[in-house]
Amino acid sequence: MTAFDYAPAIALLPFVSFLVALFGGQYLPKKGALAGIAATAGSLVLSAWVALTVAGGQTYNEALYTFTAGLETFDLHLGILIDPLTALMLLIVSFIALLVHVFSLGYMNDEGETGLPRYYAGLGLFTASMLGFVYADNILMAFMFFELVGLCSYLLIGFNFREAGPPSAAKKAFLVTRFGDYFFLIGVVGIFVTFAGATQTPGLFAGEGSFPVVAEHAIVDGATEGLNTFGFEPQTWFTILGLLVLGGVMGKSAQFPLHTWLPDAMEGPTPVSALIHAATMVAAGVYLVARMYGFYALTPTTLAVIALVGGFTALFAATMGVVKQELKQVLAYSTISQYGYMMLALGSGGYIAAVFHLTTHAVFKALLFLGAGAVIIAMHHEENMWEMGGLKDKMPVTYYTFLAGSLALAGIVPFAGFWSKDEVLYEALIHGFGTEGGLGTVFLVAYAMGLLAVFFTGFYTFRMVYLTFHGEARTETAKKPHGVRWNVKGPLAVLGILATTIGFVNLAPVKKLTGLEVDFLHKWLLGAEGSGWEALLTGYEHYEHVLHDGPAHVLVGEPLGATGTLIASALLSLGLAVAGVLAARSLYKVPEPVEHTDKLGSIKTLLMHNYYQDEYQVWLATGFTYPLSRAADKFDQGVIDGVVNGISSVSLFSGSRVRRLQTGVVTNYALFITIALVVLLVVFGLTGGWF
Amino acid sequence: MIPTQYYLLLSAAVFCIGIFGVLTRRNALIFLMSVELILNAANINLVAFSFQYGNLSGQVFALFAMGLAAAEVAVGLGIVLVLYRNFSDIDVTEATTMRW
Amino acid sequence: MVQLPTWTALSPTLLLGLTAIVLLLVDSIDPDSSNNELLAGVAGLGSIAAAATSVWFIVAGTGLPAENGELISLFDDQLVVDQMALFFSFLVASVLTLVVVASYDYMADKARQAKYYSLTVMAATGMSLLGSANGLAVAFVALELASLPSYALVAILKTNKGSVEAALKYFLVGALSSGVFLYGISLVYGATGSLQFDAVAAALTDGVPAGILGIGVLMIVGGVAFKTASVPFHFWAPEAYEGAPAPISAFLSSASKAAGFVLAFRVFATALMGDAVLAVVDWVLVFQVLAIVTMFVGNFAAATQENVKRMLAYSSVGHAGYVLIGLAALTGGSSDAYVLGSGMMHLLVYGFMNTGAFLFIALVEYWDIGRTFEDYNGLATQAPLACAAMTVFLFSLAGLPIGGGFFSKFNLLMATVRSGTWFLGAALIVNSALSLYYYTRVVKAMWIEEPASGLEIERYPIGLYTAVLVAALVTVLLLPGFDAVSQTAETAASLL
Amino acid sequence: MVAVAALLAVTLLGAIATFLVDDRYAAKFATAVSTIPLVGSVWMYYVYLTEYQGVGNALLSPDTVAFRQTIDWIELGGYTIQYSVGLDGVSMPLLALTGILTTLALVSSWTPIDERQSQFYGLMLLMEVSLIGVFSALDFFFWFVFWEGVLIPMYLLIGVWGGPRRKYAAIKFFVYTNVASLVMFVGFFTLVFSLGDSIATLGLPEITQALVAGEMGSLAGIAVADLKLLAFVLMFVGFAVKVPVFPLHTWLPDAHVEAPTPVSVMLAGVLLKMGTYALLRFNFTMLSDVATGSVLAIMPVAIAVIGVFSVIYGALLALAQRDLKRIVAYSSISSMGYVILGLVAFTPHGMGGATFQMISHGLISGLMFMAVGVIYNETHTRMVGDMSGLADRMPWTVGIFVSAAFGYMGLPLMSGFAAEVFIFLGSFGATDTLGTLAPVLTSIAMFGIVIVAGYLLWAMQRTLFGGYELETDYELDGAAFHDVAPLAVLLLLVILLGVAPDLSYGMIQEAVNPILEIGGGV
Repeated sequence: MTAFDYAPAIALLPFVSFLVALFGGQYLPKKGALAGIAATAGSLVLSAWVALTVAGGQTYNEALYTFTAGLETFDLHLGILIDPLTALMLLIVSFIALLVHVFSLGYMNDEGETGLPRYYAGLGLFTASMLGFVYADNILMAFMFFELVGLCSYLLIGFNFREAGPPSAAKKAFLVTRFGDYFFLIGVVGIFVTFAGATQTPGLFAGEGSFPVVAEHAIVDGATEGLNTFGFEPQTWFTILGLLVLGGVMGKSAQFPLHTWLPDAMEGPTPVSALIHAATMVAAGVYLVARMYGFYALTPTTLAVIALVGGFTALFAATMGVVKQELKQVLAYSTISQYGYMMLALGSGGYIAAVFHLTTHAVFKALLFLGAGAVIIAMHHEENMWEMGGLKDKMPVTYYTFLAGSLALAGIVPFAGFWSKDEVLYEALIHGFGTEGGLGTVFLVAYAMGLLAVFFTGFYTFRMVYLTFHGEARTETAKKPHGVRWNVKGPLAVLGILATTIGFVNLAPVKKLTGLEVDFLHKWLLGAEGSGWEALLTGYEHYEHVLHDGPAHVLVGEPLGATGTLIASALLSLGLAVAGVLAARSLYKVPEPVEHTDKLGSIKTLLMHNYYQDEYQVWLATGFTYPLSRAADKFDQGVIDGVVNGISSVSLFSGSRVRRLQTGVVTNYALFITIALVVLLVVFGLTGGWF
Repeated sequence: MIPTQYYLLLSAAVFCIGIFGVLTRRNALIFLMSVELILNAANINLVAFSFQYGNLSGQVFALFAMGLAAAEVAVGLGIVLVLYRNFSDIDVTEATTMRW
Repeated sequence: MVQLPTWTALSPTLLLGLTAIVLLLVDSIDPDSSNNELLAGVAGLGSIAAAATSVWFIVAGTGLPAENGELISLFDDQLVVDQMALFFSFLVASVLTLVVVASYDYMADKARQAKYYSLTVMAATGMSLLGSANGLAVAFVALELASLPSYALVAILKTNKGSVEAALKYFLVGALSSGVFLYGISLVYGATGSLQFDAVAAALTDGVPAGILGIGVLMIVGGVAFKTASVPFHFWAPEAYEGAPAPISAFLSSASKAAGFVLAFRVFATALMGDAVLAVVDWVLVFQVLAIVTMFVGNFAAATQENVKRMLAYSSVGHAGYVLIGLAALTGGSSDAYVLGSGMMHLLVYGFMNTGAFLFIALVEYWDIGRTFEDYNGLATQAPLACAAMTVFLFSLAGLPIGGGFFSKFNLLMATVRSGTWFLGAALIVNSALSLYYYTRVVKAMWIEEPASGLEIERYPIGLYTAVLVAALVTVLLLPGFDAVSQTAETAASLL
Repeated sequence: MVAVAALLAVTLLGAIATFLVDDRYAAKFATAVSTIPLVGSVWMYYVYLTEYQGVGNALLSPDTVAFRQTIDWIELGGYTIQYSVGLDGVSMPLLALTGILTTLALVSSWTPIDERQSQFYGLMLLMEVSLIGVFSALDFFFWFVFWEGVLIPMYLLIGVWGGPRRKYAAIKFFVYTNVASLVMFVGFFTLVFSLGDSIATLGLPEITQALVAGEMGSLAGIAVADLKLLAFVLMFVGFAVKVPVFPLHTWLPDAHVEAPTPVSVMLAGVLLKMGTYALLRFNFTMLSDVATGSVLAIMPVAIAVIGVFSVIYGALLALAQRDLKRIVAYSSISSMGYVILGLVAFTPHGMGGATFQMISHGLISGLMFMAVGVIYNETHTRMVGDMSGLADRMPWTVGIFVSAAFGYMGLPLMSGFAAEVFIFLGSFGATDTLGTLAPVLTSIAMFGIVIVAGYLLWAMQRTLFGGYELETDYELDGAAFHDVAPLAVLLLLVILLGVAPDLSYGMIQEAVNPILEIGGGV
């Protein structure tokens, strides 16, 4: 038996915990928490085993359950694809999920929340869905679990359904992401239909018959036989498909303009936020791009779009984070911004950088949210930072771990975020210089936005830290915070350590400078010849080849020489981050900080209103679609139904006229009879020629 | 011998008078009489044609028709009688409780 | 098996006549007899015997051509006993049976019962005889034999204004029509020199005087139209059906209409068929016009009635229009037998479902709860079984496949298609759609509307119930058992 | 095989018996009776799955059809009308659906139906008889008898036990659908007549084969192609009313809103499927050449446009409603639009998906209506805005409601998702029939999944969540077990079919794929 035989259990265990919590939770001691912890711990162990097996050079790509056996057409199936990327993500997801479960003991159980079975059922299903998504071997299965992830986010964000806010936020989260998924679904269907004629397994992610590989053959080698591209050039059509799938990515990963649901989603319990932001829902989008990177790397236009969207979102969200007053809001915008970086990396050919940042971000964002959760417990569920202050001394564990996370987020060396963010920006830069034509320019523009966002990141992160933990306590609650227990501190400590160290898994710059083989993640994801899984064609080496030799022609250009460019890039981003931190320090690390937002003038209003993104989207729903539906309703009732009723009225009216013929006077009857007879006689007499 | 056409004209005239009576008279009895005229117009035809063709079926049938006409009048008079009892009149246009 | 004498072929009609005479005898002995059991029993036995004999003869093939190809004919070919005659004897006798059984309760407390039964059976005798008539003379006599008792029957509730008014109108229009009919006969006689159908047909060659024949034929159409309650000779029908005692309405609208049609079938399909006649007067076209007008007038006028009985009366006019297709689609050629047959089938099915519907009205009149749709509100809460039967009648009348009406209407539609008279089929469909609306109104009133307060039914008369339920049962059974009807009717029609 | 005959006979006898049972026992009695067709149809389903292979399509390969039985019935106008039944992969699941839904609907009637019970339950069973007949009959007349036979019980069920405007709704439903039947009837007989002497019976398989063999002749001077077109359009219109398809849908919301819950369940769950089932059988099998555009090239696109428009239009209308039942009713129009799109795509997944959607929507819409019904039983209102926070008081019902709503939105691993994905997979690449518009139309139709999420989530947010409030004067006393149990059963079935669609989809594909082989070949 190998680890892969147990792979289905990775997702099934949390699913079982979902069932247990849902139906038996109220009878269990911790209302289902223990089942969830056991399940996620089991998943983690299995994931680790799987990862070790993968490290041994084995991979797995099998259809396990035939969803439907197509008769004279293609099958749809559920299967498992395990390559290093999957293994890594499985680890991250089950690890974060485990910590979130543990933390929930403190956040939910200890706080005496009701509806806990529902909560743990939701967490279990959420974890299961995400794990299922992660090792989906084909895009339809990915979509299915992607949707289930959306359902779980709905259930968990709306957990406190008795209040007005959470149900509304849950609805918004589901709707906005569903809007993205709409495009994703078109993409999925399009991919199946496009490739059905060319391969037996049109939806597969990896391997020779998979759609990225077939697409590559079509574009690079011109092997278009059996492809249905609806009359388009293959490249054009693949671009369209890629962009459609990207719709789902932008929804789930909260990329502009579909990011609006995410800040609202803070209505959910904080551990849920941690799970959503670090490992599950939001990560799903970016992970999907990474999963089918072979497909995206083929089409320069999609790469450009991804890069631009990512760079823009990174900057855009960071600016909004600057003015937020609530702890979780700041974190929410930082999440949007950070996923923007990942998109930027993916778009500009920095596949490994993106996965790296995904990994580090998972750790430090989980840490920050759990830290925020600890603060919120302490503050009796008060989330406004202006009501806090001076918590540093009262809750040191939380403070120091939170600080580690913040440093990572801000990108301060040597915390995790520095290494990954630096690599993201570096890759964008060198590919921007190296790639010819518009694509290179796009990369540089995206890079510039990403770079600028570094400053804001540093600023809002430390604004948050200073307002929350430093200075004087500004309220009574802040003076006497509620204590937290081991189940809160434990996860924080674990994550704090990781946030500090996880960056060392991929010290690519160090390798370049010193030649030390310390770019472990790089090697992990390379899939080079002899690595045991090159046949899956999901390794970076293959992607690099596609990027390089495909239509995108992404090349490396180092204007200041290899070392010079590397150092310049690193210094630039670090410098901006530090500048941001210092700016925040000068404004907010004072005993009695005040809001400085008024200095921004009209920009403040703009930022506070999130660039009016919500407004126009709400208008689209309630100001456009709803009135349209009312109009349709009026039309339906008035015109369509009116015609139906009209026909009946006309018939009845003519009926009421016809019956007037019967006057009741028998002489009239005789008259009518005579007239009729005479008319008949005359008419037939004339036509019959009687006279 | 009188040509058959003459009989035909006569019967047509009688028939029309009958119809005219039916249309114009409101008295039930006159209505009945008019109907009798129509029936007798037919009888004239039957007899005349019978004579023309030289077979007797027309004549015999005319006899039958006369008998039936008598029966019809009998029934008709009975109805007129109850009409009078119920409506105190034998004006056929009076009875109009049912219409439309 | 003993070969019965030829005249016994007429037994159904003779049995009816005998029954009428017996009843008349009772009446003369005891004019004011209210011995309901005896009277209804005699009438019922007679009618059942007649119906049973008809069935027996049909099954035994009495009306089929003998080995020499001859049909049974009597009295110098003045009467003929073929399958069609037996078919209509059966129809008339079975309607009569239902009516008599229903009358057992309906007439229970009314005067002149002996006269009522004897007149009814006498009219039925005439109608049955009409089916055997093979000449214009006999046809006219039979017609009058059917009509005259009918007038009296409509007026039998002497003190009821509606009854009297109905009788007056029926009689006056009827008298006028029979005058016109007779005049038409005399003209046809003038044109052909003969009254017997086959002889008339033989005499109708190219040399016939066009005007005389033409006017004659049109006037005969008028006489037939009166008896079948077709527009424009239908004016008596709504009033007569509304005003008459409901069993009589049932009898008139079913049996009398059928008798009118059998007359028309014989006259037109036997005597007046042929290019020579059609060149002079295209009576097929006349019937096409009449059929369409009749359908539309009947159904549209029915749509907005307030009185259920009157609605049924108009619907009866509409159904006359449907059956007229049986004549109007006689375009010559191979489809003719089928066309005629479809008309016959509809008449038979109609005989049961329409009689049933009117007998339900009789039941309601018996309960004395009013005549309008509103009065019917919530009736199903009190009498679900009867209302279920009524629902069957109505939907079958509308042509839903809950009873034989579905197949018979479909046959009419097929007939229009077979003969290429599409427009008739279209009219049939449009009117069927409309008719569904007003039939549904009754169903709605009975089942859906709330009953008026105080609606309570205490008596459930056995005779009326039996009649209604038997009619409903037969209507439903005619759906799976339609084969028997359609085979007989088609055979009968093909013999003409 | 007498299985179908037995099913029909037993159910009919049970219905008649129910009419005679006292009101007090009618509910339980009828439910007990209905378990016979339930068990029977499920058993037949099981037998079908295990014993019948390669059944094919009932109209195209009548010799291999399951549970086939044929007896001559009536000679009519030169045609032999037969008692002729048989089941293939399209009708078998629908039959099982009928059996399952009827029993569940009967159980869900226990609470709301409190007057004239024996009549109610008798009519429900009577309707079941007709539904069994509709899905199993293979002779036109035999089929038509049942087709119409459904309407009468339905009419009375809406009219007697319905809401305030039940009379209007019932008569509208009745007349509207009957007129539609007539139109369809005319269309069908245009075909029959133009086939002339080449058919001896009105068996649907025989007619189909004659049509496929090109036996049609001109009629009344109209060319064969025009006749086919005429017949197709007439039948399409006739069936479209039943489905219903824009613009022939206006009877539906009225009927649904006024009908009592169990009747709505049957109406949405099975009756609408009669329309799509008939479309599949008649328009898309018999006249597959017209459907694929070989007579009039624009035809498939026109139908697809109607279908897609129904999807979006129905969804928009649902968005505009305040009455929960109306919302579900209009969304049925939307869901049925997908079926039309799938059928007209004329691809394996398109047709198969459309058929699967019939089953799936039958279960899900039944579930939704039942859930709304339970809420109504408890609150005596269905108006969004009259209540909020119900989740607080009736958690299990709300839980199932939410699950059902997500099923309606096409949540994966529930049957609606499978059905919709099949349809989309089928129609997206249907370039043979829809040309380059195939992906465009499919994409537009898919937007329905966004709108459906919009209105369902919105309605749920306002009724189920938030603080508990109720505008009516009733106290929630909690739904009884027998109210909620049918919901749970349906939900499980929805999930079962969502996880293992091949339970039905396999036989469906076997039945629809032969149609594709003849399509366009005539």
